[in-house]
Amino acid sequence: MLLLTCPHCGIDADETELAPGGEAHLTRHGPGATDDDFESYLFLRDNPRGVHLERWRHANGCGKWFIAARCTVSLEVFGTYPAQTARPPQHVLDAIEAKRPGATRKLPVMEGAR
Amino acid sequence: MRRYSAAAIVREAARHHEGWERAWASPEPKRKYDAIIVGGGGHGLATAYYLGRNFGLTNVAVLEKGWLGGGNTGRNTTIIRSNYLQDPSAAIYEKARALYETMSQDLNYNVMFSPRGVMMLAQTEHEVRGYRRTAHANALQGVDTEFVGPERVKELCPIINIEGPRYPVLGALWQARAGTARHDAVAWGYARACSAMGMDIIQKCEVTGVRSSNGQVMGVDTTRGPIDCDKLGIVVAGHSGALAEMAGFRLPIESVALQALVSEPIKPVMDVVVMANTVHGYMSQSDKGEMVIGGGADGYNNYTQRGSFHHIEETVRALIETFPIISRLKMLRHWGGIVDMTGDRSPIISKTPLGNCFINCGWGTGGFKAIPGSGWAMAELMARGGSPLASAFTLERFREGRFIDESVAAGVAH
Amino acid sequence: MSDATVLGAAQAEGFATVREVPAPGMIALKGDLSSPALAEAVRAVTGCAVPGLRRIEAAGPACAGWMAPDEVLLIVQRGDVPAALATIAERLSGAHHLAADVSDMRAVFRLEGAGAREALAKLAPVDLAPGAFEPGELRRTRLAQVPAAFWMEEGGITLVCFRSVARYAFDLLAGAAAPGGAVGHFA
Amino acid sequence: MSLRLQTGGRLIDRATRLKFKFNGKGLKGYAGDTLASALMANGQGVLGRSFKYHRPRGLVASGAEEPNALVGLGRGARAEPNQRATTTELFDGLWAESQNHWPSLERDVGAVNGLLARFLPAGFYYKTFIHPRPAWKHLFEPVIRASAGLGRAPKKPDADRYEHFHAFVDVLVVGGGIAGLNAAIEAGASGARVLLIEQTPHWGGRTPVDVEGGEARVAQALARLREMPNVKMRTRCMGAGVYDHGFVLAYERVSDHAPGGDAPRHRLWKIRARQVIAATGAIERPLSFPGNDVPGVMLASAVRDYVVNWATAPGRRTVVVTNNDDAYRTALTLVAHGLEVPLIVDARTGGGGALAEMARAQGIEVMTGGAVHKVRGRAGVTGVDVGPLAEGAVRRHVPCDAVAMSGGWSPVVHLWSHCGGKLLWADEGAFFYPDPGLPPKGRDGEGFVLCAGAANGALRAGEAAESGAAQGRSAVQAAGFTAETAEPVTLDAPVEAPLTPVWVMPEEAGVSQREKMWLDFQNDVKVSDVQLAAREGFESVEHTKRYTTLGMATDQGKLSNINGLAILSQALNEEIPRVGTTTFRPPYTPISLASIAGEARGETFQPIRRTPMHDWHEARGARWEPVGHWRRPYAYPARGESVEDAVAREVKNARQSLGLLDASTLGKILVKGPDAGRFLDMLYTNNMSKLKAGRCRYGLMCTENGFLTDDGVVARLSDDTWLCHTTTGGADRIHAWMEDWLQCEWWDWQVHTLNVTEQWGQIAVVGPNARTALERLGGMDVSREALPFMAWSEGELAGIPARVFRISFSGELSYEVAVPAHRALELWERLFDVGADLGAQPYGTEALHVMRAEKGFIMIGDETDGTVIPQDLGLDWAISKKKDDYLGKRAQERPHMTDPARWKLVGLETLDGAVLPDGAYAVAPGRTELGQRRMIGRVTSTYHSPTLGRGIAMGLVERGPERMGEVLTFPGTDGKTYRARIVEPVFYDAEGEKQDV
Repeated sequence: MLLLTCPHCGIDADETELAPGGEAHLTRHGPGATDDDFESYLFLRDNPRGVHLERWRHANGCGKWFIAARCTVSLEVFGTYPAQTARPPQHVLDAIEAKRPGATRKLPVMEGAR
Repeated sequence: MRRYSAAAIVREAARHHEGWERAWASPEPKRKYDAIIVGGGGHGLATAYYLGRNFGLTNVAVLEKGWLGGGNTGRNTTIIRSNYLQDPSAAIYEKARALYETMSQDLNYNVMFSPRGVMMLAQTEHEVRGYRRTAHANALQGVDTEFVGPERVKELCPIINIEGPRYPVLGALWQARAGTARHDAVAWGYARACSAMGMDIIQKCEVTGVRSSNGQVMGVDTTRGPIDCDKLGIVVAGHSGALAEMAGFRLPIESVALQALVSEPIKPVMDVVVMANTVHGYMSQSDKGEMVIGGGADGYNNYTQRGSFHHIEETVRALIETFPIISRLKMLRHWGGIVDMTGDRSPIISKTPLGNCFINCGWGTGGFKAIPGSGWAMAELMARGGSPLASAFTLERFREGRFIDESVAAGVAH
Repeated sequence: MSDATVLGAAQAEGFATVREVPAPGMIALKGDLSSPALAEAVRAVTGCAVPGLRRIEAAGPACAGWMAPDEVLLIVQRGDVPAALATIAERLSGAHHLAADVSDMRAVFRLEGAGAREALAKLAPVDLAPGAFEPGELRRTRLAQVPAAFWMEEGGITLVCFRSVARYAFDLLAGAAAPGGAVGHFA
Repeated sequence: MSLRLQTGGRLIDRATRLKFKFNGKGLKGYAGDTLASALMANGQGVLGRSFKYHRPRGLVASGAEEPNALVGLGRGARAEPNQRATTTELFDGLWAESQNHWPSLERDVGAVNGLLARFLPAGFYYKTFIHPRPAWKHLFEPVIRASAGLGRAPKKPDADRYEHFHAFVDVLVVGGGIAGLNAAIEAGASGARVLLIEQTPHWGGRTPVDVEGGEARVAQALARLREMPNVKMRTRCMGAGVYDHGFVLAYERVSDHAPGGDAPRHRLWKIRARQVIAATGAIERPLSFPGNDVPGVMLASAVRDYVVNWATAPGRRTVVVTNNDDAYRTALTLVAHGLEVPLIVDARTGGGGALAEMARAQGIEVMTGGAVHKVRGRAGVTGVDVGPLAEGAVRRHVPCDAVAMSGGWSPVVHLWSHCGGKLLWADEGAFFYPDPGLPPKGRDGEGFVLCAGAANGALRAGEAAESGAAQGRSAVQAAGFTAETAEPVTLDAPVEAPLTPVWVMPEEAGVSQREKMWLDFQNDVKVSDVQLAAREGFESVEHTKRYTTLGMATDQGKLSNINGLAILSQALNEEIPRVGTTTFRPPYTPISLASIAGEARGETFQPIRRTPMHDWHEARGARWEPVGHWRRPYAYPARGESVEDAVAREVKNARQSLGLLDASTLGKILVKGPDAGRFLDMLYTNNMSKLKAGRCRYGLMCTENGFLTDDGVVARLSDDTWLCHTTTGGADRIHAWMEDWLQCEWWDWQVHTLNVTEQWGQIAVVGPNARTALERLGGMDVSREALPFMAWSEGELAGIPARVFRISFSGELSYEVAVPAHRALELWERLFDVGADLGAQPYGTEALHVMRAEKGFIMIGDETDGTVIPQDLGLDWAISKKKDDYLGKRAQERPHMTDPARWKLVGLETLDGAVLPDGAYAVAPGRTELGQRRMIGRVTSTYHSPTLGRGIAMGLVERGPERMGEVLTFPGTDGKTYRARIVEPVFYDAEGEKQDV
């Protein structure tokens, strides 16, 4: 039962207040996009055993979307931040590196893979 | 392989059962095999079995990083049904169901397939329409199902609360020849049969890398050394992403936790399997007497084999509403497994960008019931390069928008 | 019922008291909470300052509660809503905002008595212990299976939920406060 | 023969006698008894039958670990199977029956399995019952099912109520023994919020029984804790499970001991704790000697519990057999209470320490290096044959009526392990204990569980007390407080000599003896079964567990797991820690399903969403249709009228005079801002930015995957504000979808959205008389000129502020009137007043569906199913060609989406006017490569049209629109074959004259 801090209202929200939204920082590909880009945008997922940047909505709360940096193996949370950003803020990247050296380089958003 | 039978047991009893041999051998890995199957779960072992049985390919190794059947094969709620809506699904699940019917005899191992019947309750007008549609489709797909009325539902499962109060039962999609089987026995039975064909079942052997040269697979690196192979089959469910990464391609897959629970054993109260999808719960009673209950899947990526408790809560409340008499029974144990979910919630049985490397994954919440059909199709794909049963379950379908979406029927894919 | 209750002021007695009370005038105001214009509008309508994070400000019967980083809930007399909306429109003309009368959207309940905190703690995943939850905070969360918001005032807890689930919410609260159910954890 | 002692019993109140019934027999006990102690006091040795062999079973333990004494408790609406007698507090009028036997506990036909035992070894069922095939389902399995299972399920619905409670603490201490009490004292001293829970009704754990003056120390600790307002204490509350991020489930049995009152029966605590201290003690292990399952053979610690706590004993002459010092306490206790101990069999050649000396001083004979070779007796112990442990034959027979055994102790590490805590093996004590280096980790990646006392391997009373205090201080520090101390209590106990692990007794036992050494008493798993599993290659401990069912009984192996593991590792020549344990899964002991559901039952099982007119519908006998959590009237059958007839009547009435529909459930979302038009153009396939203020437009929404997901009428309220109507089921989903895009993709766009669905009650006023009715209400001008088709306006009707939308989903002259929800019922009723002579009648969702089908309007969820794109439905007219992007556009360009062979919407007309079956498929000759019939289309909506007097249907057909007039074949599941012609999907008023008047 996850407990995530909503960066918008500061509440340590019980999982039952939240709605999960899948992998974060996907780049939307619309008309004109190649088949590769479009497939990758809609379907291909990082699904790492390790650090995952994922979207959550404080659905039974302030209603805002945020992003959590979480380990999918230990469920450790390295930080949360508002969804209104193209990249994770530095303090979250630092927190990840502190606990999982080298992990941030593997993040698709940092590779600029998508 | 010494055959199992009542007579054999009587014979061994005289020796206090000290004469039984190993169910399957556990040899050291050879340097090379014609085919390697990564993953010693039901799907992997079935693939190996049908490679041998249907194609005479027996220089095969099954590599398992833990213990046989230790993944979802040994963690599911053992439901076997084929009342799917979409043609490719109906075909492969029906193939599997049919193979389950004769599995005990084929393997000379009692997997306790019990065609006790599976019933999917329709509790809204929408579900009624959905299941009527499925019944029509099944009739044309050669899957024997029928839409039955509330009276028949009550007859088949007297402990159901037909009147509601919340969602009166308006009918059900009934598949009489669906049922359950003993999950561990399926893995053990296949392993024993594979071993008898001379295949190597190798446990505690984790694959750490996939070796290839100019686009063709050459072999794998493992915790027990490198092993060469001509063909590689990846059948590792929730861990497919990691293996695919080693083989150099990505998958439309996310791994999440799915939970289940059992009650304490009680004397028989229900003979059929009941799924109530409006309220999200399904239940059957094992031969041991436990009520076997399936819970929902988490919405977030997870590799812990522990789910979130609120899914247990949602399922249990739904089932108490449907079966009021279970209210005072007790939960004995609950657990989780890691399931691999694809973009359309249907499986992948496909070639991969790497030559002679094949993948079978994405069974999500519905894998156990498919095991023999999945193994049959995967074996054919690996041996022949193509299989009618697998032809729709390609990796390419996502790019082309050619989905196999079962959620469109009122049914969920458990 | 045009008397602004949904359940006709239903009431239940237990180790806490649950009452439905008439819904006051309510206005949802979305916009830039940091803008002076919005602060003026809120002040003009409620007499309150713009509430800080998760706070609710009161000035007599009027209140202003923090709902989200870009939304406040303004509580006024029902009769004052049209005028209030006009005032807001005027003060925020030109500024990107949304203001709407939502007076009929919700049911309002009061939990009173020594057991109020405990009754609510059976239904909401919130730390309701004295000291952890006190007057001045507005908490949006869930009440069992539906969204709800609540705050403390006049020695009780005021709770709002959507009107369509008023009966469900009342039954939940009445059950949670039923005689014999006192927990004694906050005592 | 078990008995009650004349004096003593620290937990019973001899002044308060209680009556209860067991298997129909009226028996007596005392307040403070457990059902187990009361049965023992009444000389009831056999309490049940084992699972597989149906062997007689008696008490083994005194607490939660009891595998045998399971009873059916209570009757009717308060019946509960499989309740442990040892954890059931006796109350007056308690009714219990033993389980798993027929016809009676004493004479059980199932016991024949026991005689056949040698033919039923572990996993025998995998090797037989294979032929003939049908026999498994029809012959073997039914027999197995009938003899398996334990108790009987209740027949009546549950009469009790249940609830949850959310608690947040800095430190949760699980276990009220001396370690837990000290942990709470030290944690409390720092001012942290502490919750201390204990599964039994009593504090102190083993201390009052095992430690000289222990009761006083416990009282001292309790007194200290009661001075701390920040420490909350709760008995009858078990730590059931530890989950991720500090979530803990605790199971409080609020009124099991006093049923029938107004208190809830169980309360499930959902606790968030910064730190958890598991002071859950240890469980004594049985010894594996032949006949160790005979009733009267018990754990040594349990025997002294019964004597000290309840003044009951399993017998007058008790042989004690042990591999450690602790069991000597039992001997001393028995003798001190005037009971006989003819012999202590100590497996250790060196014998014991101080306690052993005390026993000898009492004149008790001690046999060192000894073993029990056989227990005599069937339904009760009559004696034991004893001899050397190592090698050699039986030396002598010792008559006795009870055996107290001790194989050492295993820390209760369940809570530590639930969430991933790892274990270490201690050779000296032969047990697993928590590895402090690998604790379960919380959301900050740091450990959040500590074990204290015996649970941490500190088995001696003195160490346990210290360990508790120390862990209490560690926990508060980890929780961010500065540790203080508040004089935790101390205990001293005699030094004990080390234990010698003994897994098989005697060591040289032959196979026929090993076939009589029970590991799992409930599931009948014996030493020989585990050895068989190993022999057959089930080398993983998980395999062995599953193959033999060891540890899978209701006690989840609390007594059997370590013993079984030891046997397995011996068979594999592996060290125990290398073989490893099975996974510990919650709950610690079984918890009621009802407690998990909590308040979510009956009326509060799920929310029902009600419209402002709900009660009116109810009063008119509406038949309800659930749509999501909403309830909508499906139809309003009059008394004696069938639902079908009611629907036909409602349709005709709406078409001919005046129909009223409660449309309040339709979603209503405000979208406002400088970028609102641009936003809606992305959201809808249509061009909404070009919509004029005052006008309405029917819009379509697709997912990014291209599929149609929702539809509804959009009204432009003003220059920068739109009102988007969604389907009933769509309101919350679509609003969340809008916010998703605004917050996560286009956060720089200036748009606000607000879901105002419930602010409004909405009424569809439909039919030729609709305008007259509205005009009679008085207020705004609803004439064709003032309010043309697809326009909307704002004003008052009957003095109620209203928005009126000139839209039609029925094809008739139609207005949708939205008013503030509190006044919707008022307007609804006024409409029936003024409409009385206009034929005003309500209509439900089914009439709505029929009318829209007659008009060929699609319905989300019928024509769409998540795989259908607007182009399939001939809705290209609603897809703006001017826009270079909208959600779903790119997806709709994929090859499969543009395939001309896609199934497309058409009308279907049966040749004979019959109604096509719902969901029927059209077939073409031939079969697919999968051997299935070729399907070329399907029915999506099908109704009897009261207006046209025949069946009408819509369907999706391969290249449908190109095949107008073609006749298709639909095989029904009713054995009939239906034939229908492909026609245009509009069956009624194709020109749309009626709606535009």
